[in-house]
Amino acid sequence: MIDVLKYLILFFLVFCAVFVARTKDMLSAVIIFAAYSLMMAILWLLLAAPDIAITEAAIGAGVTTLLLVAAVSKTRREE
Amino acid sequence: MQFLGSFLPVWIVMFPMVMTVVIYYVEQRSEKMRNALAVATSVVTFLSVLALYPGVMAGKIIEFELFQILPNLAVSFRVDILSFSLALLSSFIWMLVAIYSIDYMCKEHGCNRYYPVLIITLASCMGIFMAGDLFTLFVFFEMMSLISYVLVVHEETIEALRAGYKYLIMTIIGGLALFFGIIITFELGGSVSLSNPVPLISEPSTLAFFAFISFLIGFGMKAGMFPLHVWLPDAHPVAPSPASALLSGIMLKTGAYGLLRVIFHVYGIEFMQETGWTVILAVVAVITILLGSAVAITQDNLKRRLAYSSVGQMGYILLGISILNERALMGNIFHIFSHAFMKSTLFLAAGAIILKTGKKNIKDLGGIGRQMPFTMFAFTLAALSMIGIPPFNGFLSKWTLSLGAMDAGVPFYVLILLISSLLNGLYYLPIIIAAFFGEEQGEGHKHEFVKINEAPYKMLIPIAILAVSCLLFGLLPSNLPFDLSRVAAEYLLRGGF
Amino acid sequence: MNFSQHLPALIVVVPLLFAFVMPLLARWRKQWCVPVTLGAIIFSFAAALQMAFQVMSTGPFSYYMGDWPPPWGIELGIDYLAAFAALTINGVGLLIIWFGSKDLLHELKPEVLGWYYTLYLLLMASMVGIVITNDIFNMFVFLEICAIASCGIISIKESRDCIEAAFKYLVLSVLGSGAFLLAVALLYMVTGHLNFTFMAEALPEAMVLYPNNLLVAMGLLVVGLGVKAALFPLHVWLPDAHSSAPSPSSAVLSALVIKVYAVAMIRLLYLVFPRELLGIAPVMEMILWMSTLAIIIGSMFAIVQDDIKKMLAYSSIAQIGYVFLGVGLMSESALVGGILHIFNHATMKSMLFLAAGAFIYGTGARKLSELKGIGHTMPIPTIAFCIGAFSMVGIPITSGFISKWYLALGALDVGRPFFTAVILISSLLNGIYYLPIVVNAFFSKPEEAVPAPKQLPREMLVPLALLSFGVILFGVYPSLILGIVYRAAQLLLGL
Amino acid sequence: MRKLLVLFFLAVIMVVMVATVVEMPTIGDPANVTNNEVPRRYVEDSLRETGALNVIASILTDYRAFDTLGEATVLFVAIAAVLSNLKAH
Amino acid sequence: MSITEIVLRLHANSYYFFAILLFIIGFHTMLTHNNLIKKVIGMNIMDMAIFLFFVAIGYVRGGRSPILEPGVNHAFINPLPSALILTGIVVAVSVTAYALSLIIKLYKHYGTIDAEEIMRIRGGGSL
Amino acid sequence: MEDIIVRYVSRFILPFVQLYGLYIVLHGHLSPGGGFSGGAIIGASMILYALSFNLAEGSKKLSHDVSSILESTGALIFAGMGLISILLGANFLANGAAGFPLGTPGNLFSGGSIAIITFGVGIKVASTMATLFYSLIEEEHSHEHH
Repeated sequence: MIDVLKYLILFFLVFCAVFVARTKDMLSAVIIFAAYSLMMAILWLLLAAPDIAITEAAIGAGVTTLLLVAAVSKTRREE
Repeated sequence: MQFLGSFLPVWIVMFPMVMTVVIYYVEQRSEKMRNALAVATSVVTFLSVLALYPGVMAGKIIEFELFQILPNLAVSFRVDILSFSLALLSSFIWMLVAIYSIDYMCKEHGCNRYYPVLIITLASCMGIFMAGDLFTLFVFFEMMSLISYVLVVHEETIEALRAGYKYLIMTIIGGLALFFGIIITFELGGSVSLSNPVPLISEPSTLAFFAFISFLIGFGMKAGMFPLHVWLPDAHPVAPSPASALLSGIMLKTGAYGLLRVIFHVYGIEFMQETGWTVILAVVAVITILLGSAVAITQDNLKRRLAYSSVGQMGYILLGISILNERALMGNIFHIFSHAFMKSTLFLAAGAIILKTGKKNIKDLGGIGRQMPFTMFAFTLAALSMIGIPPFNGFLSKWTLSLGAMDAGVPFYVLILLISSLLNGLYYLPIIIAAFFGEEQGEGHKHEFVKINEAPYKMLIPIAILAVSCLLFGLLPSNLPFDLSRVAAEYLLRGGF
Repeated sequence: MNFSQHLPALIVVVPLLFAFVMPLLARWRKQWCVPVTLGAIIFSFAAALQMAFQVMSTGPFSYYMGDWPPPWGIELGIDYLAAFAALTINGVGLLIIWFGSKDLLHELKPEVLGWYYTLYLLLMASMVGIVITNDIFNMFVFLEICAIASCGIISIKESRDCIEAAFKYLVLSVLGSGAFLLAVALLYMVTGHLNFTFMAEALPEAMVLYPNNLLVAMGLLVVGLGVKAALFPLHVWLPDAHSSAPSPSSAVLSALVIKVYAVAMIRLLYLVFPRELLGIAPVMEMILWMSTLAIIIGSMFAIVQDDIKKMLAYSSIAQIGYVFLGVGLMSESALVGGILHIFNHATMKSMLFLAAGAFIYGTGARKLSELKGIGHTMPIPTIAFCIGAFSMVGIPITSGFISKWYLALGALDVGRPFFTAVILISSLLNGIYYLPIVVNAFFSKPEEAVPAPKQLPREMLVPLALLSFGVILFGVYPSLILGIVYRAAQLLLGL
Repeated sequence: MRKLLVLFFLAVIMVVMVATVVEMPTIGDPANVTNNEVPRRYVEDSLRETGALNVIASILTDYRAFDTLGEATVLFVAIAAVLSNLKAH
Repeated sequence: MSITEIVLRLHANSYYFFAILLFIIGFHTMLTHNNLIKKVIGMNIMDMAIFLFFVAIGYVRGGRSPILEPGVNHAFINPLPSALILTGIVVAVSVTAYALSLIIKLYKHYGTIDAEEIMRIRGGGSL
Repeated sequence: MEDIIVRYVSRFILPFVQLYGLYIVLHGHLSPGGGFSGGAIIGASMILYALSFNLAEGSKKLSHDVSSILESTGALIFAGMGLISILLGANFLANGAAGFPLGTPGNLFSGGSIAIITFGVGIKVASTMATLFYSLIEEEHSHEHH
């Protein structure tokens, strides 16, 4: 069960990573990246590391995403 | 007294260096003072070298280690008979050139640069001759080469800068080759000291051969050896005449001196005879002689012709080194003396002509002998000596060299010397004949009475002294340079101890 | 309480502390910025000096952060190399920022000056941290501080080239850090330790079990640090970054920052990896050839440059090659030469960049062709430039000669005269691009009349004079630092 | 062309890394070399030695506090770099 | 080693394998994309992959997160990698923030965030 | 971002978010989380405040002076604790060895310097995150080039 969840998340991560590269809209790329970060946080919970999971959720998915959004809003949205 | 004696080499090197700084500061106040100081420095240096005479003639070797830079690598001084001979010669000619410069340079720009450079070059030259190890020799060699760059480009014309650039690049190549040679010597021998009782490298190996080639390139570059002489005919003509005299008369000899040191101290005479590496030197020396003499004929610029003549004459010296027997060495060292006297005379005379008439090309020199009889007379003496006509010192050195070649069983070298003498005649005699018997150039002067228009006496006296020495050292069978050469040759063949 | 026992920590922390205070000072007490910066670096310099004496008299020592012994806590290890590098960093860094205190006034906007000093102090602290830490993850943290701070002192200048160069530098630095972190992970996985000493103990066993891991880690380390140190094919960021930055930044980047990465690599390769592994893996051979290419190609590129700072930057690529040549040859003399060259190049290159900065300050000229006749109008910087140039070429009695001597000797020691020849050829190439500048400065006249240059303030002349004096002093009397360098090389080689 | 080259380069890295991954110690195996005296002391003694329940907090702010100081400094340096960059232009 | 064995090893080390895969994808994004913000995202993906790799090293089967309860004994995971990665995350966000500020400035100066266009405007070189 | 609902919800929810962040910071030594995660949560909440109201007001809440004081203070607390350890006779950044009271495990006031350092880090991270975001977004006001 845990194995299935693990692979699900791992494949989702790869999927996100590939889609970030493929999408033309910067804002969606940033959103996909946020999803990637959140999934990573969940993966780390699976690995029994809640401290980094919280930090990743707050910093990786939260602050980094906000910063990226800020940067996109200051520049162009299309690639 | 003992200490004083061993400190003297350091003094001889350091004194001009310190005086350079003094001159640099004095010259902002007074030009007279500057000139006087420059001359005084060279005179004091000459006298200090002379003070070494009793000790050195008694067979003593003065050694002094100043300080160690790296383990087994020190700045040290060492005076033996060979060092003494060359130091004496250089400081003497330097003194005359310094006197000559006073009047010659007064019309030139940038004297404030010229005099300090002149004096510090003297210091580095003394350093080369009195170096106690190859490293010190290398340091002063680089110093002299780089500083004399300033002398070469003194005029700051386009061609001077171009020649200077060539000179600089060649100097660096030479310096790096020397570095390579020295570091291999250090690696194989563990030291680069010249006072080692046995030669530093004892076994032939590829690395040792590389080192030999590097030394040949490094010192040969300075000596104007055949494929590396290219800078010389460009650099000597563009420099001011007193500087050309020093470049040709003294600084070329440092290359020959270095080769002597390398052959006798680094490899040793048996080593050289066994491996036969000197053949390389002999081949390039022969090419250098023939090439220098032949190309000189085609040159029209007077100083350029003299420069090519220097290339040829350095070939004699290199040939003498390659033969490796006593009489050849003696002739070779004596030729260092002779050539210094002759070539300085010629360049200084050429300088006087350029200063008074502004004529640089030989085709314009017709009748100059009537206008400047004294200068041209000195020129003639030196030129005849150059050709090798008997009572002059040029004859004596060539004669001794030929005897050495015969001793070594290579009469071929004698033939080369003869051919070269012939070529020398071909390019010197026309100048002399044109100067005394030729028609003066230019329309207006054709029938006028020629006014004697000699250079100032401060320039004439050095020329005279040098010209007379050419004659004197050829006439007297036992004179100081000849004795020194003999003792030095014996000393070197004994293994340098 | 023995104060001097805490120096290894304080040498890093004191600049950090002052860096933390600096933004406040810049806001409310502007005039204190410079003295505080200088004071902090002087303190670090004194501490480094004291540490160097200590290490020379009593041997290497270590400092346990938070009183936790090594495998658990972070250990700062002061060995000969670390003390030597810390001394170099603080000594040269002090002179550079002293010069910068005036030069920056005209290169930067006044409102960012405080930030410059902050970044500079952080940079100094992180560089010292990199060289003295004995913990590989701690080194990573300092590497990151160093990377951002060194990009920061480039992008602080108001010019779009600077931003572009800083971005390029940042991206490649991050790649390098990523590779480094991955290497840390791989090493930690098979050794279970982060401390150098403990890793070195665990590695022989790990080498039998997981050889691939170690080889990959080693490759990643060399690439990761090589990118930051601008080892040859990874140098693409350097010319832009070093030439567009403000002059003091160029000086500190070229003279110190890339060297620090080299020191880090030396420490990791020699202290952590077992001899046998260095033996099988062709890493040393790889470094050797990369550095050879760096030496030759860097010099070749430098020859064709027209911008003086760009030329100096390309020359740095060649010079870092010398350091790595010493690392790769693995003989005592060569390593001495390489380590010595870290110091010598730091002094020479900072002097050259500062002299170039002085020319730009005085005349605004950056092109080599505009520097004709500068020797008459700005004598002191030109003479300093000359001495630096001679030292670069390796003329005796300058310090550049000494390091070349050792490198050449080291190449002969291991029986590879080819590399001696490489060193000599590169000296020639150095001569080809340095000497014309010197010659033009003194013997050429400018094509058109130029206005008289601005007079340099004393704060700019004194560091230049001190650095030139240093180059000569360490060329004539290298024993001053040779002792510690020798010990460092012997320790690293396990002699 | 350049893209192909990059792909090739990355493929090479991937193959090398996968070969390494196959050899690596198994994830989660308690016998792994990483589970040595270092984490043991952290887990067993940190309560006594630092008084914190959260072992990671005790590592971060006590055993390896210097790293964390470095981390705070990274944030500081980022602020300094960003602000100086934004103000300069 | 047969294919099955390799697959089994990869299954056992699946975190490592995927971490490497993500690393390569991030690296690829960073190298081939001209859009600078994409580069930054790629950089983050790459960093996260390394963090995943690191965290996986610290995992112990059946281990719990290292929050102690006085008097209770469990098997815990290795806390060291977690502590290290916390540092790593903060480093990554700092670098990202700085890179983004540079991008905003580049956009202001060049009017684009496309690396090739910037190169064209500057004339020569490569990013 | 002028949506009234967003504003209203934000006004209602933000204090809780900030309180949560503060909790995580203060309980860093007792439960998962710590200075970094808690600080980041507080920072994110300040960013959200700015987004849901407007930037001028957000900046007013955290002026440049205040943010730089906060940052320096946070970092100085950390380094200062290290120096205090030295003054207490231990090595830099020592905790128990320097004689900080470790307290009863499980208590809020336990762990010696850990809590103080975590608090310093929290301040630092929160203000840094907010400042980074503000300064990136603020660009607009000072420059109107493109």
